[in-house]
Amino acid sequence: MINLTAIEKSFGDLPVLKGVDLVVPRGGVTALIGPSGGGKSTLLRCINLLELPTSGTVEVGECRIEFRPGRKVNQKAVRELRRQTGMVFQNFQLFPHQTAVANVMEGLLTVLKWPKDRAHARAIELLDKVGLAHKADAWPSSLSGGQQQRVAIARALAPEPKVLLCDEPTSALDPELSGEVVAVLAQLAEEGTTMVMATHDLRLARQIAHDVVFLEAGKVVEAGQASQIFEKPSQARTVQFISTLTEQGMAAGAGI
Amino acid sequence: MINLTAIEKSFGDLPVLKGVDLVVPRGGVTALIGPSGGGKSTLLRCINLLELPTSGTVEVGECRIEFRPGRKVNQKAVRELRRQTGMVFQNFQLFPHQTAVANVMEGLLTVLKWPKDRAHARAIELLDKVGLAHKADAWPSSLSGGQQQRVAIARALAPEPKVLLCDEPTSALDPELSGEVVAVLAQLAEEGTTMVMATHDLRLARQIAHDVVFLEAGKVVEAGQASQIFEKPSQARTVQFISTLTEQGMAAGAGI
Amino acid sequence: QAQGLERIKSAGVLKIGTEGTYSPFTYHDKSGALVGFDVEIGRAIADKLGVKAEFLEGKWDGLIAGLDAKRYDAVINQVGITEARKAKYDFSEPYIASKAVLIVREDNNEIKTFADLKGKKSAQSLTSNFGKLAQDSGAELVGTDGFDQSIQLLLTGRADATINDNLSFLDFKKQKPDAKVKIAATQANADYSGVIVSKGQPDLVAAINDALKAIKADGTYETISQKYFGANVSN
Amino acid sequence: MPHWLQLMLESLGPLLWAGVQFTIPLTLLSFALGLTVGLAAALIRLFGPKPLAAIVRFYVWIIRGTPLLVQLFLIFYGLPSIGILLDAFPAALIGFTLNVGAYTSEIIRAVISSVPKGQWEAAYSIGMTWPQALRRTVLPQAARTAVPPLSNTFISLVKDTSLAAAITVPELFQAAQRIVATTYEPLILYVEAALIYLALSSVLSVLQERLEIRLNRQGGFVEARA
Amino acid sequence: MPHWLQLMLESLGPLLWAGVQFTIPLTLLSFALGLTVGLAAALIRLFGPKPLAAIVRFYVWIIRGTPLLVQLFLIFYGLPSIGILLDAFPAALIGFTLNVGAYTSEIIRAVISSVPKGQWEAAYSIGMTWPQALRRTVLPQAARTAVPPLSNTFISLVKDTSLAAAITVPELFQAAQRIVATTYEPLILYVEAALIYLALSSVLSVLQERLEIRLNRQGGFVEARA
Ligand SMILES: Nc1ncnc2c1ncn2[C@@H]1O[C@H](COP(=O)(O)OP(=O)(O)OP(=O)(O)O)[C@@H](O)[C@H]1O
Ligand SMILES: Nc1ncnc2c1ncn2[C@@H]1O[C@H](COP(=O)(O)OP(=O)(O)OP(=O)(O)O)[C@@H](O)[C@H]1O
Ligand SMILES: [Mg+2]
Ligand SMILES: [Mg+2]
Repeated sequence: MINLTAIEKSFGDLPVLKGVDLVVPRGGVTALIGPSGGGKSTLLRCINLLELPTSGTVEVGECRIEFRPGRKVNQKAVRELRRQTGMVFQNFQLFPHQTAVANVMEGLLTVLKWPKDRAHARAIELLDKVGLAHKADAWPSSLSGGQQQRVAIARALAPEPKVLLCDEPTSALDPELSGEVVAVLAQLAEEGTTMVMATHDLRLARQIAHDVVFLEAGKVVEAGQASQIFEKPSQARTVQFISTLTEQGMAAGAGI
Repeated sequence: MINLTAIEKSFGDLPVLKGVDLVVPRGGVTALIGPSGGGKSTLLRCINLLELPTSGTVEVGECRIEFRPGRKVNQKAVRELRRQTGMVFQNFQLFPHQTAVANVMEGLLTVLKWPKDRAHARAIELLDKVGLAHKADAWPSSLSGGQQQRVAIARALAPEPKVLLCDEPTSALDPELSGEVVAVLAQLAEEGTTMVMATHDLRLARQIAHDVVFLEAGKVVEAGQASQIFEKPSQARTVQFISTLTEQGMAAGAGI
Repeated sequence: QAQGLERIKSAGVLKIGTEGTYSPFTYHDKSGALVGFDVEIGRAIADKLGVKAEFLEGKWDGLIAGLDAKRYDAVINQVGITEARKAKYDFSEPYIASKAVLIVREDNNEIKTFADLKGKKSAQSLTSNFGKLAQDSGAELVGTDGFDQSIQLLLTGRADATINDNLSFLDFKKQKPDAKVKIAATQANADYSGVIVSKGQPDLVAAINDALKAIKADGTYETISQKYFGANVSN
Repeated sequence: MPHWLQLMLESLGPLLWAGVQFTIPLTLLSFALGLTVGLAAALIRLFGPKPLAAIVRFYVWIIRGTPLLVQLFLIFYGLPSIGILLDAFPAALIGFTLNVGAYTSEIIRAVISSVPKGQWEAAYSIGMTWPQALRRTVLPQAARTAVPPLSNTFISLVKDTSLAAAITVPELFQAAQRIVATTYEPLILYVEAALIYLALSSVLSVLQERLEIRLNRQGGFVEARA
Repeated sequence: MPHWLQLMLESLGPLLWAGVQFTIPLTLLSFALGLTVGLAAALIRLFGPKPLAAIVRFYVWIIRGTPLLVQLFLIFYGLPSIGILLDAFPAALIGFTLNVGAYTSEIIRAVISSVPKGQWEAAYSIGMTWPQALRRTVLPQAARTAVPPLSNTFISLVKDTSLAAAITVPELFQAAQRIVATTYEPLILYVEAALIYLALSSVLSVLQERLEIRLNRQGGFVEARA
């Protein structure tokens, strides 16, 4: 479903992605993990082309776009590709001039041209799923961090994208809610939605990801099945990174 | 050091805090935990009066301010109180028109009137502590989520506040870094900085908090020593909330 | 103020309001100096009063308002003597006579008299009372900011005629001899202009009248008149 | 009845009539057209191809840089020399539209770029095209900041239409001048004209306020970004 | 040498001299003063006590609502009737300052409220006082959006100073009209005046552009908020 080849991305002089390959099969769930500044968000944004790679090939579904320095991109192809993806941003990016429910309806009304009633019904249903039906008419400015994040998730899910990209989808959620949202995402995964998520929450990654990619300094250090990466990582660096979780988890677990 | 009594706060008709008491001794570290929308951020913002309580008393250090509906607040007292506190925001709120190091220097230059050299040296030192010395001259817009959060932490620490308020200080950090930042915070705590943090990261809470307050729907469900809350919570609701962590932690831990 | 004249004498200056953009009556020569028929008359009057003339230049709209605001003592700017103005201000005896002329394009043989204006477009400056004349002749008014614009309208065919005084037209023809416009008719009765001052200063009016008489008597007036018009324009 | 009041009452009719016939239609038409031109110009400068953007910059530079009066003069008295003879009203309309277009394009450009880039991205991420993102997401947010400066331009325009008198459009101020020509009471007539302008702009000020309140209510989005 | 060119060259001296003597000082002084008034007015409307804010609203309403020409007239010809006799230049300066103040206050108000509330909070949280937060955090961010509309006002002002002629200030445009009076060549002289105005505003446009580039470079904070 997703096939990235030799993606390079620089901001000015600063190379941020240094030749990344990524394959996600239809219905696959891939977690991007790695230290801060490693390029997770940038890679994610390269998938739906909010960031244009300096070079490399991006393929999502039927759409395949090749990038080379100095070559123009076909805007129609970009739009085509984007229409198959939904995204949850690290800082939510709700539309501040619309209520929660209007945020969720926006894509249905404007892009898919659904009638208002139907869009509203679906939006309410999604808000209910993330536990926010009671805040449907609230403005984003009056929502707590976790509430904003859940609206953002509902908004991304509304047009039933084939591919869902999530940048830290549970960063503002308490463990309980995080559990619920993870359940929603896991169910989507089961229903066949392809998912890529950048996350620090290794437990989330462990729970719903089939594959894990460990990204550091713009390079893939290790990639493989989730169970394999978590249970027997092959690279020393991965072992070290994963161990922080284990230690902390153990410490907390042990205490309880 | 901090003494909140009977804090009530409503937004319009919506009561968000319904009589909260909170005592944090000098050098104490208190974690606010609880479900999304429970009022953690609001309570935190009531401590440094970014949000004015509808009624109740806020006491920080020597400053004590009483709130009653319709009564005017003494702006000088508010400023006095704020000067003793630093805050890390849930969404960072870096100054976009200043580089990372200038963000950290800002309080030292403008408020404490430090000479530029000295402020710069301290800012670099702090950025180094959070692992960002190499991004000192970057604009906030070019920083990754975790990098922005670390600059925000350095900025809050710069004027050596007696009280540090943190709203999800590790939400954008990977477990490894989170560990490092927690270590920085823990060291501050040992050095006597009083700290209150709203967090979903129960492991963080467990690791450095002395006391834990479990807040739900604007009320304190249970409060006490961290060990007590995590080991033998007395309220059924708390048991349930904590258990999500345990289960997940166990699941992850077990897998590894 | 009854002591208007006294004040002027003690101050030693007669302050005169004028436009400074109305050739050949009040304008600036190539060197930038304020000159013109009205200006020189003003200087001559001041001379006879035994004071210096000081000119303040402003737009027509503000000229008479400046009189009310006591910014100057008199306005000398081709102010026509009319009943309406007399109701609010005092005039000296007339110091110049001019005749309204009807100006049309050279190739226009349709309009020969003022009566032919009926139903035609006449371009009129809003600062003059020729507009009223045009209107009374049945013309449709096209308002402009000045004589030069009225001529432009005439030349571009947006207006059929304009009424102005014969002296201004002569000046215009002197500057632009090639302009394809001509006089179609001249009004029989002359219009008179005088020095206008605020009411309640009979001594000042009398002194100005005396001064006018004196300059006419000693030939000063004749010299000025010949200089600007090549003729005596007092009648 | 004092003289000045009588004069004012007598002149009210002609002044209002001139206002209704010329000032108001000229203002409304040229603002509507000018705003369209301004939006287009702003979009070209922000997103258009370089050569086109350069042309727009040139247009804005010329129009902002020269007096409106001279522009009207050139359109009305100058164009005939190259064979274009416009009537006064269309000439005025063109002049004012070009002016409003140049000034508002700068305002619109500024407020569009004040909308965070992340809002464009959010719009794209749910599948919107560029025009959709502009119309549904960016412009509504930009509008809030744009209203006061745009209403500056609008309210200035109401009064600038008086310059149309210079090219023979008998609008409100010219009507006042005509009466001044026979009554010699510029102060009284001008104050009266000013009061009528004030009434017209008050309507606009009230609209501005309503609009601001409505846009602010939409989530008081100052806080939303906080 | 063609007639028009000769006329232009001959008139250049007087026009430039009038510009240097009156137009430029009047523009610079009244913009500087007006911007100060505008900032104060904006702050009062946003943060001041209600009655004071109401006074400011009244001021903005009156000034924006009535023609500048009439305001100048009232100051110059009207005030003497209550015993205040101002010279032409100070009268013009007061008139223009009040005008710039009213228009810029609306712009400044809009851009200040376009800065996210969270930025105020971040400034407070590190101990800044209100004036510090305003000066160090909010205004620098507001400036970026403010520059184009403010420069609209500035550039308009350059040309509006021609109205000072009505109250006997012999500025640039008046100098042109003087020459028109004897040459009957309004088009040529007005175009020449327009070219000088264009030169003056070009300086401002270039300054605007520099300022915009500098403010944009400061972190291109479009993205920062994204
Ligand atoms: N617009 C930009 N201009 C310049 N550098 C940028 C820009 N965006 C990101 N970077 C840099 O690229 C690197 C990767 O950033 P990215 O946001 O992809 O990291 P990340 O893995 O998502 O980190 P985090 O876990 O902290 O969110 C960082 O060092 C960052 O400073
Ligand atoms: N400005 C506001 N206007 C109206 N309601 C608000 C406002 N700010 C917060 N609220 C409401 O107050 C409640 C508490 O919000 P708060 O941000 O304190 O929650 P929180 O515990 O920090 O949640 P989270 O863990 O999701 O950050 C929420 O229901 C929220 O919708
Ligand atoms: Mg990231
Ligand atoms: Mg919160």
